[in-house]
Amino acid sequence: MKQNLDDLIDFKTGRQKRLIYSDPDIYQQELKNIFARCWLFLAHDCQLKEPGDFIRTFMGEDEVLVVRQQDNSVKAFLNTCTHRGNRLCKADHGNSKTFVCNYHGWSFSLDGQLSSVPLEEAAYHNKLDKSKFGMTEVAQIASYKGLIFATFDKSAPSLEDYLGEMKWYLDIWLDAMPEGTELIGTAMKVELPVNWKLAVENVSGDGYHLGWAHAGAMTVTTSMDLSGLSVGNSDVNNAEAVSVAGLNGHTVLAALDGLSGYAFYPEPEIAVDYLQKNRPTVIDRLGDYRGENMWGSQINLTVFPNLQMLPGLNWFRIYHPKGPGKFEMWTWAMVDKEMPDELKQKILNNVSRTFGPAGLFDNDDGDNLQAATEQSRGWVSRQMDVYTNMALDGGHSREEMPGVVSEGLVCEQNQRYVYRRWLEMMSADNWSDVPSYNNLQEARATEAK
Amino acid sequence: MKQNLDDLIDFKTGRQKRLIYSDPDIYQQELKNIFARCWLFLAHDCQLKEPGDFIRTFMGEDEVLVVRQQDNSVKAFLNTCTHRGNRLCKADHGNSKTFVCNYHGWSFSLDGQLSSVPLEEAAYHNKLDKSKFGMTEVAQIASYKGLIFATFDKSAPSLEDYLGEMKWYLDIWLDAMPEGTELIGTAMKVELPVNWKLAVENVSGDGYHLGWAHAGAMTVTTSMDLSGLSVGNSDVNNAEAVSVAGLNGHTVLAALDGLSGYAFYPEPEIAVDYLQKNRPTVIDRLGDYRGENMWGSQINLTVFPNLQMLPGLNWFRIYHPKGPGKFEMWTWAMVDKEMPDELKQKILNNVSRTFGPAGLFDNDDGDNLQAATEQSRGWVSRQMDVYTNMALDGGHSREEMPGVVSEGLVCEQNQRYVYRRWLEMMSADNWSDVPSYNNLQEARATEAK
Amino acid sequence: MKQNLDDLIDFKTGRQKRLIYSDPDIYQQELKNIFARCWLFLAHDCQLKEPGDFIRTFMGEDEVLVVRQQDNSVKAFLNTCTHRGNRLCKADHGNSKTFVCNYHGWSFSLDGQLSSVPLEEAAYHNKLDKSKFGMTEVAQIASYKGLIFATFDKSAPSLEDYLGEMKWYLDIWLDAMPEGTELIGTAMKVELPVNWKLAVENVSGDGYHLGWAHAGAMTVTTSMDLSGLSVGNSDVNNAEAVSVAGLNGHTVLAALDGLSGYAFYPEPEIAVDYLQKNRPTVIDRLGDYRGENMWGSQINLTVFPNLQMLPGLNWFRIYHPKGPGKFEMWTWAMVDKEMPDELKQKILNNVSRTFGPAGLFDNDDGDNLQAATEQSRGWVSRQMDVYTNMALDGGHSREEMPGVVSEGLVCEQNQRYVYRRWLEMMSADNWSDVPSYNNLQEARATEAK
Amino acid sequence: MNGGQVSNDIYLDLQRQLYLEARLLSAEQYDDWLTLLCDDIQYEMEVPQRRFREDKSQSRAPVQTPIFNDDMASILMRINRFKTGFVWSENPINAIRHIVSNIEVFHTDIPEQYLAYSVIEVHRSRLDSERKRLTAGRRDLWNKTETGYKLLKRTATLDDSVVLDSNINYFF
Amino acid sequence: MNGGQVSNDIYLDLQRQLYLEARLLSAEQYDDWLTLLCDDIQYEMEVPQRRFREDKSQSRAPVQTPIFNDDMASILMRINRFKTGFVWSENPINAIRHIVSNIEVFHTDIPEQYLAYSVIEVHRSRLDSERKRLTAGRRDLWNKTETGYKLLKRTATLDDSVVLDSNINYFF
Amino acid sequence: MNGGQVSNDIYLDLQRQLYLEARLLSAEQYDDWLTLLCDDIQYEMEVPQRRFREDKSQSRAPVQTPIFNDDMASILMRINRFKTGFVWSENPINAIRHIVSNIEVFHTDIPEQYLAYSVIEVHRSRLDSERKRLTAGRRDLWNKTETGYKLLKRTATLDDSVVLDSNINYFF
Ligand code: FES
Ligand code: FES
Ligand code: FES
Ligand SMILES: [Fe+3]
Ligand SMILES: [Fe+3]
Ligand SMILES: [Fe+3]
Repeated sequence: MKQNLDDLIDFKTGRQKRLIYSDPDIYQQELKNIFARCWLFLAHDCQLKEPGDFIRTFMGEDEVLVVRQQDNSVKAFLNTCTHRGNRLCKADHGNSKTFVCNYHGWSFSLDGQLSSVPLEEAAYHNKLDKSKFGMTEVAQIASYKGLIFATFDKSAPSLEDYLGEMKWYLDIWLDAMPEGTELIGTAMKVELPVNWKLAVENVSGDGYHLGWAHAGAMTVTTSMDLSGLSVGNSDVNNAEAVSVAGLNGHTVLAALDGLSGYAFYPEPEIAVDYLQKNRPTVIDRLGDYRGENMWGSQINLTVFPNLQMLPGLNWFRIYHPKGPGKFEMWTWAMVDKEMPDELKQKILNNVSRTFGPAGLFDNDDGDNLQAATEQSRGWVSRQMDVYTNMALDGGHSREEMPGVVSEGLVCEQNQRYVYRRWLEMMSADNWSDVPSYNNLQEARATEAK
Repeated sequence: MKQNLDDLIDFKTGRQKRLIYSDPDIYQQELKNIFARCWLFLAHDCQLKEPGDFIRTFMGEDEVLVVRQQDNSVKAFLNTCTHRGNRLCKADHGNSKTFVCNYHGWSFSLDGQLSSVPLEEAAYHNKLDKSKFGMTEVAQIASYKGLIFATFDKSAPSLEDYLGEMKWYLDIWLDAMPEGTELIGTAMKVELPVNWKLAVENVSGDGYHLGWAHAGAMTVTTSMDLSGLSVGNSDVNNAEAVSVAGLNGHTVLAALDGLSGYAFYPEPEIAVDYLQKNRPTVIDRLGDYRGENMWGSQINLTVFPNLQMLPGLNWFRIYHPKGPGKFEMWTWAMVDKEMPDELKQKILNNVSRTFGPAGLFDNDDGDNLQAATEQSRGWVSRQMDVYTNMALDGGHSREEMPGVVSEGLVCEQNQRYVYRRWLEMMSADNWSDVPSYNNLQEARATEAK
Repeated sequence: MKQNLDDLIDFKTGRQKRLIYSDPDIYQQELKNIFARCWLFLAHDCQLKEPGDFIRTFMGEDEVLVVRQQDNSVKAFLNTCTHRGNRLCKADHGNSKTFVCNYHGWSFSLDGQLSSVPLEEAAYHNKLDKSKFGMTEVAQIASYKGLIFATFDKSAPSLEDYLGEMKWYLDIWLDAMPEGTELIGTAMKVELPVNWKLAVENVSGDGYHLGWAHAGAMTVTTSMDLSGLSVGNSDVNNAEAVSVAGLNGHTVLAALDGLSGYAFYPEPEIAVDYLQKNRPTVIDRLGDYRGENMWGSQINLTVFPNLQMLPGLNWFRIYHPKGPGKFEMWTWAMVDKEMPDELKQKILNNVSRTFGPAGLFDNDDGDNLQAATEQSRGWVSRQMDVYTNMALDGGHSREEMPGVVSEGLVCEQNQRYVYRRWLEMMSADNWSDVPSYNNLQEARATEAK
Repeated sequence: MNGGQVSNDIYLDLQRQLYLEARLLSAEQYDDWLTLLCDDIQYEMEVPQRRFREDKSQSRAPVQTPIFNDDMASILMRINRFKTGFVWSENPINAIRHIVSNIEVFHTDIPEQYLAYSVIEVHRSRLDSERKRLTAGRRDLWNKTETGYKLLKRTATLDDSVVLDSNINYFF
Repeated sequence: MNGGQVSNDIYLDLQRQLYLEARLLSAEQYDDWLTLLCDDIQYEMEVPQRRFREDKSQSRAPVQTPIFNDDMASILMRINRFKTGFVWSENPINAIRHIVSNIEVFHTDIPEQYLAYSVIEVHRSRLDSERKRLTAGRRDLWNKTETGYKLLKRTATLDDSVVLDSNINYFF
Repeated sequence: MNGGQVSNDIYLDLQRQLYLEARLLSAEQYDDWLTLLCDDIQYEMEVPQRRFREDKSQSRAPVQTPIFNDDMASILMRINRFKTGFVWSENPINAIRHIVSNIEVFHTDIPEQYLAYSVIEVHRSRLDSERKRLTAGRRDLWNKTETGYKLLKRTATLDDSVVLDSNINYFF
């Protein structure tokens, strides 16, 4: 399959062949090579406060239960009984002492062990080796500053290596304030008839659509400048913003004004106060550059393949594929723990109002992404290409930040790198075939000494 | 395909690979190797009283019309016109003199012959050989004590051989009383998003789920003991019940108390009276063992692949597959013809109330079976196994009854034999490759002389 | 695939194998070999009056935008943006100066050129070669007497050659009156769970179903004789009508009475007046035979693969496939421009009342065609055949008209030729492998000299 | 046209009338239904068009295509077709349910003539597991007569630019 | 049986009663719902049959199969099952909505007993993106008592010859 | 809070009001709709959660996530967005139908303030054959004023833990 895979993506010219958005075999290989192999986000620490707290979520199409253990560690299991395969837990989240299967009553302890089996003696004659029938655990689980990830692949690199230099950017949100972050409220879940990659590419690098697709929403919400992006895409100022890629498929869009994160708040005052009051702290922790220029800016962070977070707009989102033309999108509001409750509530409302199921911005994107998915299906259409060929001349390294950097939010560099990573994963037989781009980081580390 | 088929099922350890519940190619092969080859239930004699009485049903996904002939024999045909393929009959059941196609008016007599063609002379110039365009008949049709079966496979063994030793158990219901059985009322039809095998295995051998999955229903309905099964699966008494398999894929669960069939009737009195009054008759007909111990007991009878009947609870059910993850389930109440009308009505109500669309028991099973189907789809989940490994040490022959017998209703022996038969059918190129297990029967027959 | 294709169709005996109506691979090959290769109807001239007028339609499953140009020519494009593949135009019809994409605001001029790109300088650094990103145009577009067609295949023969001798019949409607035809009102669109070929074969040659399938509608609408077709298919007069095929897959059903087109108008008077008043003109234009015998008659014209028009009943219909078991059917009323408004309105009402979504005739066909589609799916059913074997002895050439001619409207010759053409297209690697049947025409032309 | 709210009595009269009508139509009691219609009834439904909001021009659609454009004669034609017994697609019956809601009633310029708005959903159970549902808005004119309220005009707006059922063998 | 239109007051009483009942059922307030039922309640729904119109014979279906054929005892049995806490399929709740429309009310031969027609749709939100909807017609008898209107008999007609949900863990 | 049944007059006033409101919303007559709202309107819909019945703890969801949590200012913001003419997803119009049923009205502790329950279904016809339907329950507070009934507070409960449409470019 590799060969024809290569012809699907052309990194240099920014070309993609449309059938990657509709072909069922390609989708099956995505489940195998990407979703069953990469580190996928499971839950935020704050969602699992006490032992027994659990979240029901997905890794690819596989349903997973994430559970806080008695020793406060976290484990994740396929949410299915090892007996006849019933779903174990039907609640979206909650707290349990054990997970008891509805079908025959097998009971699993929080650590996944099969703790008790009805009629074990009378029916199993005590011959069932319960130790062999615990819940199926993920291959690896780890967390980074509050975000819990897992992978189905034993041979996957460590989460630290997987995130690589992306950590430098994640810290702008996750590690800016001493107490870190928390999700508030519960997930807003929407099902969209869209190929998952089209949603990911959009947030990963598509500052271009903002001024046009969201012209209506921008008109009624914008309270300050975001790198010159203007209603109707009539203007932009790329000087004060960057697109960053080359980070093992992870990408960043970032304004450098330290303020524009709240550009789409009609009344950003209390958010701005918060930024001013805490900037010194953040500078202490992240240094001048990130503290001054990036903290508080509008930033889009994409962790390959399906996690995206926007400090400033303060939303946090994961995509669960449900087929080549369908996914579920889960969105939360994420805030700094130290934020005053009034600000947290304001942020929650604004996230819902801008990017929730009835969100003024999100409601602009669905039809475009759905249409792009549909226009990849016809026999002629599926042979056609689409392009992310803006600013092909960009992409350099910068002293002040890791990764491959291009100027501005309006620049399709990031999408090209996302699709390059997609091709690398799809073509690789296993992790040893997958290139890593953390060398830059090591290089810098060495210099540092 | 055979090779990878073998790895799907392990009879010895009771293992099945989950993709047998979701894989579309496996499903297509089921349609070919099982549903287009096995004897499938069509109708009960009583549904076709008079010549011209018909039932519209399915064999696999193929739609079939079953018709009482003028000579009182029964024929079955694909329910489709041989001209342009229109559906011939759209009623679920009824009585007709002929079957006239709605498209061009071709008319077929009850025996399937193309009896008249509009404009035969003016348009066909009398050159249409009507004898070549009769309705397409099944390859073989036969009936056993009121139950009419058919197969699409000319080379299939006779129905008698197909049922083999299972007849000894079927007779406990079909031949207990002189006038035999009848279905009352009409089919209760429900569509479930479930793989058909999960429903069949459940009734074939899964006494284990009763006390747990149906704990709520048992609490409000149980009026007497059923082999010690208790709410919450806290206890069971396997001594007085058996699981029987090894019967060409057919299976039996049977209590041996001669009474427990009415355990889930809040007021079983009039049923119990009926049993007492008629037991002598039954003993005459079936002998002491079946008459004393089995007639009146809760019994689950499974005729491979998709027919199940429960004397006592008195329901009768067939499953029509509609895809790897969907089937239609048709349920009737079946009674002895001699039963008093009051008892028949009571049974009809109770069947509906326990196993109908709003049945207290059936409404517990749907979600479990659906979930098990869903948890066989994800890329990781479909590689996983499920197990029926209870009492692997069981399974002997017994003097008093045919087949391979294990103790108790709570014992997964039967499911293992159903899946073994499934594998045998799926692996066979034709009937001559399919093993038969009637030798035990023959052996016993010889002794008898 | 060719080999097993041959076994799907038998032209001599009029046999078709049912899986051509349900098999997904065969359907994909239809999209490739038929819908991406043949000339397909796009629009009627009258729907695109002024520059900027557009229609959104389909070629196979590919969505197409048909646009009247400034120079009054017509162009057709895939209705998708060349940037990220969004749908360009979401209206069914209208008038535009440009087509602006909702996603990022790329703007395309009426001729498909990419005319402007937001932030071309600021974001693309003027390095985007806009000339390379115009809308994707069809390979060929041409029109015949008001009907605009296109093909995705550069190597397809000219539209004139594609229509070949069929033009002689099309002219009976398109060229009968000096000002030609026009569609009135807008398309009546219905989605049907039917394989597209079953609908096409029906109108192409199936006069046989009229008296039976439409017995109810005929009873309440018929005002005069249509070649002896009678309610209940009890009689027909094939003398005064013909079935014509052998025209590159195109077919004709025609009564020869010059009147019966209005047989299903309860009050045909004003239509009949119109015929009488204008017949001399038509005779001038089409000659005695077509003017006297055919103009005004009930005629079914089928242009392979998916366009059908019925002068008299005055409807005009195209089928858009949406899968092996689904299509969208678009129906218009088509009239002579010269008709008086009162007659036009009467025709519009009658088309809607007979063949619209609530049409007395159309509402009889849906279930039959759907059932025939469904009865091609089961594992046994899909191996079965269907037949169009009426009057296999017919089919000769006639002095007065082109093509292969059989007597009467009730005669399945046309369906056999449609399926022969289907097989020719499905088996051909490219147009040079596809036989043409215009030689008869040339022959006749030569004689004429 | 809208001449203000009617009295509660009239409002409830027409609620009951529209529910009665729905029940008659679901039961195919067409002769009873006919008694609720004026002889000069206009019964109309047009094909919806999906056009840009700014597209006010009629030049590309001078004529509206009806799905229904019936008078008493053509309504009778439809009903008589059912009565022939030859409408195979409706035998067996496709269980049908006319679900009416959002009833509003207003005075018109004409005394004893009332404007009634309502929403109707038609749910049909077809063969086996096939189900169909169409949704439409209705704008009626009802005349009060000695023999009760009679429907003078109905303009129904179907919410479907593509109709998702293979026939409309019923009335809205 | 149908003894003509009731007064507006009674008509509106029963409109409110049926909407109240729907809200109680959607909220699973079964104890409150029971207070709306007569002790001798008959609660019935039959399996629909798809048979030819001309097929009047009962000989092939002498007995009708019920989906519900309940009296107070069996209704309590259903409710008590829910109360056991062992009905795993309803935990978490499958958000359910009883949507009532087309209410008509008539007198019967019996004073203070009323015949009420209505249509009910039951919409359920199951796990994740699964949704279910069943549609039925209802024919009720309601008695007016000192403690309000009480349901004496309900005959519901389901529009599905094949039921499209894996359970009916609720009332219509 | 529920202060008992209101008079028939008030009950019918609010029936008509809710049906009128639905028609205005379906027709996108937002300026007219605004005249039915109090200046201090609270318009709320929360994200439904699928949790075990026994899970009463708020500790894992101390904050409820709104789908709508609007006051007059944010409602105007939504309407003004439509008015910009830049909301491409709603041009052409996605024919929408607000279907209201199960209306109940009760007194509250505050004179001339009324509690109204209702069920709403929103049916949308999207491009070609795509259809969407969302179902919700509503709990309203309506004030009677000299200029008619005005909506003070609406709490809508969506029956979907996963929303099955790609946008909610409308009001419930
Ligand atoms: S399937 Fe879970 S206990 Fe049996
Ligand atoms: S298809 Fe049956 S008569 Fe033609
Ligand atoms: S997709 Fe059309 S402008 Fe970007
Ligand atoms: Fe966006
Ligand atoms: Fe069970
Ligand atoms: Fe026809």
